[in-house]
Amino acid sequence: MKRSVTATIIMLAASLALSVSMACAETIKIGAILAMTGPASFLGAPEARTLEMLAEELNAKGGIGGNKIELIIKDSGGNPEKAISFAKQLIEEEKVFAIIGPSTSGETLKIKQICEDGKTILLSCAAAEQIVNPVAKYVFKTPQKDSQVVQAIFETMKANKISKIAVLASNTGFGQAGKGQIEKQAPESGIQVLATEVYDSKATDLSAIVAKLAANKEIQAVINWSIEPAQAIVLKNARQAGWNVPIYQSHGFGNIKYVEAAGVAAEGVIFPAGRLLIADKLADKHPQKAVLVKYTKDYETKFKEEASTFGGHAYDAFKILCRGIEQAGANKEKVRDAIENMKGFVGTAGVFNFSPTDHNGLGQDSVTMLTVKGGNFVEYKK
Amino acid sequence: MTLELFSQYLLAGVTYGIIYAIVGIGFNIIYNTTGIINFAQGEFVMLGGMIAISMHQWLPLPLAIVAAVLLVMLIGALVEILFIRWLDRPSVLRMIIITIGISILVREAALHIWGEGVRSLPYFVGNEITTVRIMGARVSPQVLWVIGVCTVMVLALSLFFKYTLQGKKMQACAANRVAATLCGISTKNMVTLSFMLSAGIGALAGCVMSPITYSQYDIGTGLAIKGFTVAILGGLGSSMAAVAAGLLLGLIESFSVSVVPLAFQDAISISLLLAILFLRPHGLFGNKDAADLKEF
Amino acid sequence: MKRHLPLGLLVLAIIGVQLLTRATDTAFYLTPLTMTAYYSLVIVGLCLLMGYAGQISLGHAGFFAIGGYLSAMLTTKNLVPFKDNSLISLCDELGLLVHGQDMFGSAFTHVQPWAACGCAILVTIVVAYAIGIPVLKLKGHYLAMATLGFGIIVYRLALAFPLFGEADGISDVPGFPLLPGLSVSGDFSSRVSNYYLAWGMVALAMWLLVNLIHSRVGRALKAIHGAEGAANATGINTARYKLNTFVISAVLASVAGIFLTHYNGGIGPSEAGIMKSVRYVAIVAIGGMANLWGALTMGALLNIMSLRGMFGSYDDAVFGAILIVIMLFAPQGLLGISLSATFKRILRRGE
Amino acid sequence: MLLEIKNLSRRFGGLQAVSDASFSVRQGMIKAVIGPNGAGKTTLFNLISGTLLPSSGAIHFKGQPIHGLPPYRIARLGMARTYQNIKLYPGMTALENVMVGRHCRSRAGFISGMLSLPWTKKEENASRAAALELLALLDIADLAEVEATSLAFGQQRAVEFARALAMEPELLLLDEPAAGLNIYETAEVARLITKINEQGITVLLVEHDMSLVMDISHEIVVLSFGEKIAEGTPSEIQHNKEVIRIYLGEDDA
Repeated sequence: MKRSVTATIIMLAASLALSVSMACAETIKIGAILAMTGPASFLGAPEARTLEMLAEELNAKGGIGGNKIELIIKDSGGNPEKAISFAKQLIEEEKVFAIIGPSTSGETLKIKQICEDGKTILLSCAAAEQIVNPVAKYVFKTPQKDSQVVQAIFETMKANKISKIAVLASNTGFGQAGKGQIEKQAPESGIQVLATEVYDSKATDLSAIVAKLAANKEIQAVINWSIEPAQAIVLKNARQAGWNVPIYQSHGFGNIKYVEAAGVAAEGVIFPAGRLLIADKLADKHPQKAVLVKYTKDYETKFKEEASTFGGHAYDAFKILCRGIEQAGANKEKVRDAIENMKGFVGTAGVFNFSPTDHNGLGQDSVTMLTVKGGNFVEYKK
Repeated sequence: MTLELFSQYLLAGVTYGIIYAIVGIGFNIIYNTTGIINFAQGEFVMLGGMIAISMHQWLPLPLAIVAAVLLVMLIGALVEILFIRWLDRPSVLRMIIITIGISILVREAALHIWGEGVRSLPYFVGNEITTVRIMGARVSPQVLWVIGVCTVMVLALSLFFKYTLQGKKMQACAANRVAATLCGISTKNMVTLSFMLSAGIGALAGCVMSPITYSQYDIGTGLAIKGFTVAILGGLGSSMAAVAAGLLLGLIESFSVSVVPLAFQDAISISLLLAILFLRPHGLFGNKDAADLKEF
Repeated sequence: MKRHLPLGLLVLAIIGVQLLTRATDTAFYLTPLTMTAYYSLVIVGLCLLMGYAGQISLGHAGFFAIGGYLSAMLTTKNLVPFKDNSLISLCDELGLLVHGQDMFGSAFTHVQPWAACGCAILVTIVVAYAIGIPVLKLKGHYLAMATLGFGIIVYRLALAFPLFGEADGISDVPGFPLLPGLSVSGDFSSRVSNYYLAWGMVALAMWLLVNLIHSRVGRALKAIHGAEGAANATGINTARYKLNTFVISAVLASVAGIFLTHYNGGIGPSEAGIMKSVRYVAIVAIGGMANLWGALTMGALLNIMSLRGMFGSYDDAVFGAILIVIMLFAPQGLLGISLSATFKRILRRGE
Repeated sequence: MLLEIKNLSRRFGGLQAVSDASFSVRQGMIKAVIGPNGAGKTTLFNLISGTLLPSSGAIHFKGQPIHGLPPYRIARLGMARTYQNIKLYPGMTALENVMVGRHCRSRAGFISGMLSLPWTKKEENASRAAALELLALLDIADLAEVEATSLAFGQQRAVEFARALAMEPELLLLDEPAAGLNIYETAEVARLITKINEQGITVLLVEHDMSLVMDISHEIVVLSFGEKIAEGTPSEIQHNKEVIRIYLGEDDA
């Protein structure tokens, strides 16, 4: 009995202690909700590192218009309920200027409405189409849309006279969104999906499923849509099985680690991506060249690992926000308007042209087809 | 189904199966000497792969693997000494929670040491696309390495338990701890030894499978669950039965993809586990009367 | 009644915290506090099962997810394409459906939240009985593994079915209009009422459970925990008592899932994950197993710290470490030893 | 006949623990089961109380077959038991332990318990009063609020006794009630058993203490290696050659 009384007293005391309010600072607070740990950490971790690097760099230069940036990064571990809690915390308690992230589509969709209600700009680093369709006033996203990526793949396929394909997708939001887009666009593009298989994002061996697909001789090509390490296993198992159809990957393949993991099996894989991965191979006059080279070089020197397109999405989000603040000053509404009307912003994913109906701002030209040659990413040319 | 496809499934199943079996045997070794199910068993496999990869930066492959296995055995011993040894007849519930805690801690430590990325050892022979043909199926030579090394481990273990003094001592502990103590066997040291042994075989399995399945900080939990399924399926405590059960589970998993979507693969194997638990908790190959006499 | 004193303190604390946040203009604390309340509901239910009936469950997140997912699915699935189905039109006539418009302005029909909630609870009860009957015959590791297996199956099914949104989970779950003027939703405007609703439910659950453990049934449960064979020979239908307790705690978890999903406006597969189940067990263990108030206190503390991101990237590691330390050094729970001893010492000095 | 056992057998793997045993217990008597260690006495008790299922044979209680019934059903029919190695509920006071014995004589369920309905309180009070009365009968009323498993051995035995009596049984199975007790305590137990018996409760006991058995029982069954080798009054058993050879002879040696 006494024990339970103590317990209650402690509970009361603890809640009081928690209620002590924090002092507010004069700097511009930018929140970030990223899956730095957990199953989506391969997205969240480089994103978080990128943001830290950028904020440090910016503050060293004196901030934006004399205002320093305070970056508050919250690790959601990929849990939607945490993303929700953090979003509310950042908006109401920290009164952040804007939120960058979350890393995954599932989390973004759950806090979309919260940011809308809280009138706080959300710059998502997740891919799903529904984030910006229907358009929510305060919600933007920086990665290419799945529809554009799928379109790029289908165009390449048509050029290669491929019409019968199999789809392999991982069971995460990324994989499922891609699978949905493929199924939606296939009929319009005259592509026939003969088989669809979904594999676990933690799969360790997929030779059985690859064997099953390989047995179907009508399949001319495979789309392997995933953002997780398991996609490299598909490549290896397919090549080991002697299945030599062309393999198309999604933009989730945009991480050199996956090429390393798949080794020679990755050779010849075709996938659409932003130009970040071939930054140093771009022509000097390419508009993105300078931005891409600087980001990849900075990131690689600082963190001793190769930059990925995922970190690039956070880079774009941060830079777009900074540009907005530079243009409109530290006023949320004005910055939102500025972003919505921003044209010709050169980011890592492409050139952003936002509009009130397009909160992604990337055109079809932001996607380019890449392939793997000698363990490196190079532009794909027919 | 063509013969080629059949043998492809068969080999895939044997590969999964033998890995599950090794994890299952790891469970059994510890269970036999302590009556504890070590939920952190899968982490040993993860650590084996991860440490070998780090070691491979400085050491040639065989040495890196040896070093990794030895290190993981040391970690196994440490885990036992730090968390298990000094507990005085802990309840089953307490042990379950402690080993789950260890598993979480090891996993999180690995995340902060090695990061979130995937890594892998190079293929022992050839590269990612080298294949050999067996019964019409094409498999990576690494698959043969996995099957071979695991088979050798199983055989070596059974010889160890049958013919060496240490092995016999451990068997004595398994049969009757009090009697073993009375015969002058230090049961506590036997328990430490059992942790080292199961950590060692787990680590070795982690090394040979690394090129195929990759190593990542969070692969342990999934493997532990499969390994436990196998241990239960065969009947807790029996290593040979675990091998049979492991192969069975692996084959069921690989052949199941021909009928149901891959997304349900795990649900199927776990349902099988539940069915076994409900209908034959002493396992497919276990003896009911013997199981009834065990502690729970 | 002496045993209701902590309950009174709980109610005072609930009101006190709200008044305090109002006075200090920090109403935003109510959001994580509300979420914590629902998790606490799962935890006290699990505490009854683990601490009093002595049955471990490593699959309680599964029941939470059954409640949350079913309720979310039913209230977001557009039934317009099925409107000619006789079952659907029957439901419509019974007033179980809500007609409206979706984000794009097209017709949108979904199940009424009350009906969805009832359906989710019903399914939970059926599943809990179906799983509980065979599972509770098992003991020790087998029981742990079977419940863990159940949790994994729920998790896998949530991931496998497009109906449940696969890895994205379900978003845009509407509010749950409970009474006129009281709706379970995350709107900024209804925050205070939701806070009271959530903690009111916790207080109610605590009242029910405290009564239960002090009743004939509670005594029987403790007896089962202590010596199951002897309890059975004393005339206690141990199987039925364990099963009923299992179902009660499953329903509490499910109700928590339903309400939190409507409050959050969505649910994701991580709510069904193994780590969540382990976390619930951890909190019960830290609270001292057979200590409802301890579990509630530790649950509230740790959950709110976790939801506010206080552990950063070490969230899981913190829970793992706490589990080990508590189980190694204080298997009676944190509050079980040190605090009660301290408290007794203080009391003695006072006398 | 209150209890009838017919051709009862139980095997554990290769071991025949109880083999084709038949005997019966009349209402109102004290009957003892004796036999050397490993004779299957405790197994017999576990079979009667339903903890173990018989391999073959039948058990009838109050004319009703009870083999195959779960222990709690048998308990509700009016059979209570104690254990050789006392089984009290840890973490509960002596009073609470005895109150558990009132379980089958009360009826508050989950819902009424959760809602704490007024009638359940009345029932609780009645249970408490009955339990206290029993503790007083066994001279341990002052230990009511002490945690049962922390009591001295003899006191624990008394609590277990009280718990069994709280069930208001018609048949009381006592598994070595005098084990571990000294001469005085044993005499006390003997007096107590007789007293309980005089209140109309039939007693079946397993006991090693020959003087106790011979003093209080009306009839004795002798088991050896699971088989019944003799049955009769104490004086008959004392003069049975077979018993002396197998049992007493061994005991004297």
